[in-house]
Amino acid sequence: MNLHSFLLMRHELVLIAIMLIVLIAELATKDNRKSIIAPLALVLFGIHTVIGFLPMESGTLFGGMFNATPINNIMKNILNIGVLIILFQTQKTFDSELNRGKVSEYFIVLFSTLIGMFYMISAGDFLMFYIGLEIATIPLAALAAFNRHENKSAEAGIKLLLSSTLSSGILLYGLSMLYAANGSLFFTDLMHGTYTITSLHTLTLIFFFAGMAFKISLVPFHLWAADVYEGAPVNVTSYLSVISKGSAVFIFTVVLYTVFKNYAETWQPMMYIIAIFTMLVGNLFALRQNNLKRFLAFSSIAQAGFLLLGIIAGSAVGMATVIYYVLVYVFSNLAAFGVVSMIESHTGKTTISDLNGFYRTNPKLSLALMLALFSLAGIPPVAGFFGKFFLFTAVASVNTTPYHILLLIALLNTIISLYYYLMPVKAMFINKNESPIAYFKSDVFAKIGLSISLTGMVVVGFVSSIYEEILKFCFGL
Amino acid sequence: MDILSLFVVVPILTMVGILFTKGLKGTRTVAAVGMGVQLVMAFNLLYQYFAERAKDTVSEMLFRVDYLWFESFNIHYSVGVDGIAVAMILLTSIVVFAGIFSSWKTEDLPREFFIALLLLASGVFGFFISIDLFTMFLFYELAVIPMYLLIGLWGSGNKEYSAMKLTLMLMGGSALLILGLLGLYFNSAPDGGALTFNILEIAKVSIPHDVQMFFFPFLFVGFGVLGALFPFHTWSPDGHASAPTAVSMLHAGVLMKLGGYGCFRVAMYLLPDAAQEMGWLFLILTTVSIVYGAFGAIAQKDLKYINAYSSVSHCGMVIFALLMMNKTAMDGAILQMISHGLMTALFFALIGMIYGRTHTRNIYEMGGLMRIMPFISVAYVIAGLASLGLPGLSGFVAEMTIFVGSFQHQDVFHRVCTILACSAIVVTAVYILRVVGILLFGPVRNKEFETLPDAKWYEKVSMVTLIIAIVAIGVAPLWLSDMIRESLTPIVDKLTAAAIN
Amino acid sequence: MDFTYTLAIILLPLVTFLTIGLLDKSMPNKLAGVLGTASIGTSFLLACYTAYQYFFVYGMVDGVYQKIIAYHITWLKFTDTLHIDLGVILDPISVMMLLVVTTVSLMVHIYSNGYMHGERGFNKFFSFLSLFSFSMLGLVVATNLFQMYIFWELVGVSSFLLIGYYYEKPSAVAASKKAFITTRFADLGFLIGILLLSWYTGTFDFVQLTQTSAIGTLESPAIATMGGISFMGLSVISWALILIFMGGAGKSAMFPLHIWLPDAMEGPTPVSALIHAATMVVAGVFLVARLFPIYAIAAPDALTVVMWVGAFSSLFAAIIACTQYDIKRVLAFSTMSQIGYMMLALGVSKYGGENGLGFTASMFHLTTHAMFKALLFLGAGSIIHAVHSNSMLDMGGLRKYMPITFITFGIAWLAICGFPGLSGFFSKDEILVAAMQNNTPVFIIAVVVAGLTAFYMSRLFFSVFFGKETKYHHTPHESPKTMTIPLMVLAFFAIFAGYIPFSKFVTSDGAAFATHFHWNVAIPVTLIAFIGMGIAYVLYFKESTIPTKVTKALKGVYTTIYNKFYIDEIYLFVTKKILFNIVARSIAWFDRHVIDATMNGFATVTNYVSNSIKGLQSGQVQKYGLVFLMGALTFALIFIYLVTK
Amino acid sequence: MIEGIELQHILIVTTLMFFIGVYGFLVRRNLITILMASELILNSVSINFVVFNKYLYPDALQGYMFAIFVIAIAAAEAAVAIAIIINVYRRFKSVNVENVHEMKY
Repeated sequence: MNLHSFLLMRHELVLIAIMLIVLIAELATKDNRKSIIAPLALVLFGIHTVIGFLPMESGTLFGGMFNATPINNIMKNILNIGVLIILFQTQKTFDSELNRGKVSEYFIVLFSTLIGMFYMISAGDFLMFYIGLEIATIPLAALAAFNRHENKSAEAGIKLLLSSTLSSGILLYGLSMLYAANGSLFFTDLMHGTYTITSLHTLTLIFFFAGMAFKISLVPFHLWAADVYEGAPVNVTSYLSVISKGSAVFIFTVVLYTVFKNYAETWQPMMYIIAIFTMLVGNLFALRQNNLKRFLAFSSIAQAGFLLLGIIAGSAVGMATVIYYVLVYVFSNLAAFGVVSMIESHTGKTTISDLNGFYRTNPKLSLALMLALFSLAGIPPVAGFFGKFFLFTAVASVNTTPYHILLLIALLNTIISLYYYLMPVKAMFINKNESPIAYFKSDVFAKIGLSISLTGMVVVGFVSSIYEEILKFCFGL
Repeated sequence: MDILSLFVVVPILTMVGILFTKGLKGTRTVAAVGMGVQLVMAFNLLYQYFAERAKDTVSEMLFRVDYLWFESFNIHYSVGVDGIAVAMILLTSIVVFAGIFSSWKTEDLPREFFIALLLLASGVFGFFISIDLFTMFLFYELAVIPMYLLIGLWGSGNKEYSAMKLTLMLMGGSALLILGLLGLYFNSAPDGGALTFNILEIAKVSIPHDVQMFFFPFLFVGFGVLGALFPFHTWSPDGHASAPTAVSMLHAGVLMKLGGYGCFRVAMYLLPDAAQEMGWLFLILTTVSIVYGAFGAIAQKDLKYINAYSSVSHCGMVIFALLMMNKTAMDGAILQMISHGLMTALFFALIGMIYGRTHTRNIYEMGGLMRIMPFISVAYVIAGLASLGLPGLSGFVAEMTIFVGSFQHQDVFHRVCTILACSAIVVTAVYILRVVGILLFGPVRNKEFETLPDAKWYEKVSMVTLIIAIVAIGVAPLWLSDMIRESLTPIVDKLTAAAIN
Repeated sequence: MDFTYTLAIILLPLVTFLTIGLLDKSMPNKLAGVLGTASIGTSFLLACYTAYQYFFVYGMVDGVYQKIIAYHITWLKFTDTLHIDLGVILDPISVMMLLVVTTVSLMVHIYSNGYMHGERGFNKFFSFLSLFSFSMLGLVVATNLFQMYIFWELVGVSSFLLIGYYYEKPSAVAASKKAFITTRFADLGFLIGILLLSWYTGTFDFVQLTQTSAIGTLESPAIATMGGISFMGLSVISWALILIFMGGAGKSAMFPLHIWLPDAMEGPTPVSALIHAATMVVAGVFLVARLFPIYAIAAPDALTVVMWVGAFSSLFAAIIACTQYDIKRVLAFSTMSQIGYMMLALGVSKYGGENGLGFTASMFHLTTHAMFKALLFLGAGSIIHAVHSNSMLDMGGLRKYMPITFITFGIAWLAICGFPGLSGFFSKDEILVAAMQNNTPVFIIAVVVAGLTAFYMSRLFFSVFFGKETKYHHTPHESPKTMTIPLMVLAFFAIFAGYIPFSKFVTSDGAAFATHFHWNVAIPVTLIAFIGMGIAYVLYFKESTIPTKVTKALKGVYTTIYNKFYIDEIYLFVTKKILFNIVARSIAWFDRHVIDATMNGFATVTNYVSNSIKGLQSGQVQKYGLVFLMGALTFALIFIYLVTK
Repeated sequence: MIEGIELQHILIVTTLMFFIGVYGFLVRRNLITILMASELILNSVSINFVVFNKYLYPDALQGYMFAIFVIAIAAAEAAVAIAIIINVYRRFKSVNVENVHEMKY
């Protein structure tokens, strides 16, 4: 292992560097010059994102605890894009008096969670995985509680932290059992080691499953999500619902496809049940919501349920569709959150009924939100349609009756979801309103962020090579 | 750019053009021009098609273009048309053209309205030219979703409810479709080889029997929902009642045809054994919906409801004839699609005009319109006569082809159903004449109506376009019927082959 | 010989219809009238030429009149064998019909120039007249069943349009609706009949269908097989033909499908003369005649049905006619009765040679009847024109006000009563002979009807032109030349049409045969007719109280008859009460409250569930933890249990 | 390897610890106590790791490593938790978990 091989960790290293720069900037600047920090962080992260796309060779570090593969690289890039968009959307929030003091904290904490996720994704054994997981989770609680002056924010923080502690406790308990059974926590050993599957392994699997299900917010481990999403500052919510969830999905898929490959007949039925419940519960709760953030929270729970459809397929195609869908989901959901955050930061309005007649005053934003929701609902011509269709293809590829039934249930769920995704559309376009939200001019950063996600939403769908590229690297896992 | 893709591109270009316009005047002009071009293109396509066939080109689909899109799923952008598709495209462009003119006075958000309308249109065109199931489905959804805004935003009455109901029911249909389509896809190569979405490819292989039996209902019902198959038709009365004129025209005139078209192009063509075995079940449903719809129409007071129910009856006849699975009947079915498309579009256009003047659709509040607005009234009578199958108008050709064709069926049960279906022509006459009698004839009930104006020029354009089409088909049906008939050959052959074993 | 020019006979009216119809308002009334008249006039001349060519020059080939296909195109293909052709067939009956239709139509056109003068929809009226003429002509020259069906529908609709000509008059609208729907219902039978016939024989073509061999059997083998298969006691061919006859019965207002005809009198009188007396209503007779070989040879049962329906209708109508006061309605019922006559004539007839007398007679009567009934209607028209009322009660002693009408009407009256030497006398006589030779009960009915006819026609005639001296608020005057000339022309035909040696031209098998006069039938029947006239003379010639007494005497019977045996009411009950109120209403209800409700039900249930499970999201982080744990443990239990199993 | 103490005995203890922790987490109302309960869970796990390493795979170190990291992370977690709890106290004027339920349904 030489210095050169550190390049395999370039995402993580660059991020650490950025954190340090931000920290120094914090120390170096006077109080009245703090406003440059946010743009600085944005620029630096932009560079980081670009670097991510540079070609790299794959390999492992630390005796296999850390492995860098092309597919991991793709995952990280996807997350980078998401974070970049979020950073664009975040800029505005630091003009306010309350936040001006804590710009650098925000970015440092944010980046540290991202690093955690990166380590989690490219983990080669459960120790690394666990460390990554915790680095990703604990600071998130801090972020959720970022608005110190808000009850809801504090509540969100504590709820997230306590639930995550419990879940990681259970996860760890499972891991300890795994260790007892196999004597090793390296993925490779677990993959290739020859051993009979005992109920101990099953227990491990289930506890591990529960831990991940918590991160991905699958029913019945989802309950924290709605409250936290609602309470946290809107950008943190989008971060939670897209980046954190996405990263969890990635590692979850990888682990299931590698470590627990031989356990398929256990986790597939488990996932079968959970998928159905997640879709149903997510949709049924989303039906009733009026608060936009809470609404999106439940919708993202349902989306997670749809993601399972891809994972359950248990094939390279399945994995590819999952990653592809996450990419689509990043763009769609961030577009939606972008509009929501604009509305909130300009007017403080947060409910669907506030949107009544929104199109008459702010047509562009309404159209953007509509497209985002259509994409989430899986309606052409936006990418969501392709994403959903491919997920369904992945399920159908198993081509046995139970999976056809699962598909049917999923399809019926899309109808329910369509209903509530049309609700905001109805509010914006159809409902009459004497005093709609007045026209406001949104800042240039937010606009850029929104336009990135919108272009993404269209391009990712129609440009087939993106999917093909992802698929190419999914084989051999 | 090939001749077929233009049919999708031109509407999109028109939309783009509309983006640069200001206000109603510019918008509608651009839209009218664009769709005018579309209409010309449609006729050109017809001409080209005949030219090709004259060179006795035997291939099932003409003007084939094929680009690989998603390699790993073997999804192509693959287009091509046979006689049926050409006919449907012609129908669509006529109806859309007429639709543009009958929404000439859309004051509220005109740009958005026309864009949505054109989006719908491009979806429909795309559907008809597609050979690849994936793109076909994509266009299908593209055509359905604008309905929500079109009805919800520009509609009248209980529009939010109707719009939501319509969207959800149609999307429910498409949900069933996805399952069916994927089922087809994953069984498209039972003996190894690459899976495919291409209809022509799938038609070549013989899908295992039990698979067919499993997926046929999903596909057939999925399309049937849009084709107003009893009992999945209930979106139609409310939807039509609340929709603005042009939307009702396009929806009943064109969109509902997607259902019937898909039923035979996808469900029956690709799953012939199942079609043969399960046909009887749906045959009962359609026979019911023919009679049921007709009787339902008698009891209505609202013009649009009357028409919606008559549409249920007529579209029922389409699927009914398709299920007879012989050339003549299916030929009739497609003729019926076209004829119903034209006349129901005319109906809705007229209802829109009448409503725009009298601000009521309750026939009992009107009367004696014949004297007040003769042009509209005469057009209404013509539409009515077409709908009750008067010779010389398109309806007769379609219905007679259906009846004769269906009666050719060897099975007694089918022939009995045919006789039942025939009885609808009487009931149709009853409700049509009832409306005509109450609405147009008799003394003027409401004195305020005395001063109402007759049709404006743009309304006349939309009416005359449709009437000409109706009469043209009614007087000289042979070319159309032959074009469709020869294109039906592969489908019917497959079905008959299935019937034998 | 090329008969293509006959196409012009049919197409001329069509062109006229389109020109007048499209130009409508922008065309001066006079021009429209002239144009319409001119075109039908040309058709008339062409028809005469055709008749001459057919009957005297080319038609006859070794003693048999041929079926000549003058022109035909394939209009629509169903299968390789089944296709709708449009064409012109020339054979005795079609040529005869061409003559009749064009003649009457021409007269009516001329007449209408006067009668409709100054009407608002003058042009519309003429365009509709042309449309009707076109359709009717197309019908009679139809080369196949389906062409016939097409024009069948077209005459139906033009009759609808013309009955509803005064569209602001509710009664007219109702009448037109009734006429169309009733005939439509009949046409359903016609259509199904066609389907049945074509399914077995695989053709619509008349020539193929009615092709007979030398020994007088049908050549089409399929029909024989149809004869074999029997369904509910009748052979399928009989069913098919009965269903087809149903269509005919509808158009020809045979019982029980006659209800529309009386109401149809709401239309302008020329229309009644043309459509509802002379031409369209005999389409049924023509249809049966057209298919006569099949009826006579393959389906005698069906023919019996025709006979009885005809006989009954004629009697039924004749009885009702005796009680009506509306002059046009009396004529309408008499029309129905006379058509019944023709039907029964066909019914009693056999196929071929002398046995085909009934056929010839029926065609003969069709022609003569067309003439004098048209005359009667036009006469009635000119009376109404003068008196501005339809009711006989408002009329009387008109002879001195309008002499021409009086005389011409008188001639027609005598003709229909069967006064010796006039056209009606001969045609009726033939029918009666045919009836007597074949079926005594029918013969008796026919005789009775003859008497009744004489009675009610005389009643009409006397009470209009003689009878009580009525006070008119403005004195009636004779109609203008445009109206009287047609009267005279038709009067001429009404007298002399009877002298045409019909059996030379129009016979069941195309071969001429000789008819000789049957005094033994003619004399008694004439006497009976005179008795009828006599009674009428006594009752109505002078103002007398006897009629009222009579009506008083048999009150119930009278009112029943006066109300046409309440048939209309029965129909009304079935349609309004049962079909509309019960069936249609309940279906509409069912659709809203059952099917639609189910669809909405899904939504309701979803919402309900979503509300009922909201407690899961309690906001208590510890409850979340509990659920979390329970979830994990439940899975653990389930799957570990499964694995160990 | 400690004389007279089998792996099972220790496992019983850790399992008890685990479930006591869970119980505490679920029933105690004071946020701090809940936090302590969760620490109990983590500690039971780390003991597990150590014990398994010691008894089953004496020649490996992975278990010990894991235990150390668990402890470290637990510490970090506690820090953040306390911070948030203080903030909660500021906002809600109590550290009773039952009061912290502004957002529900």
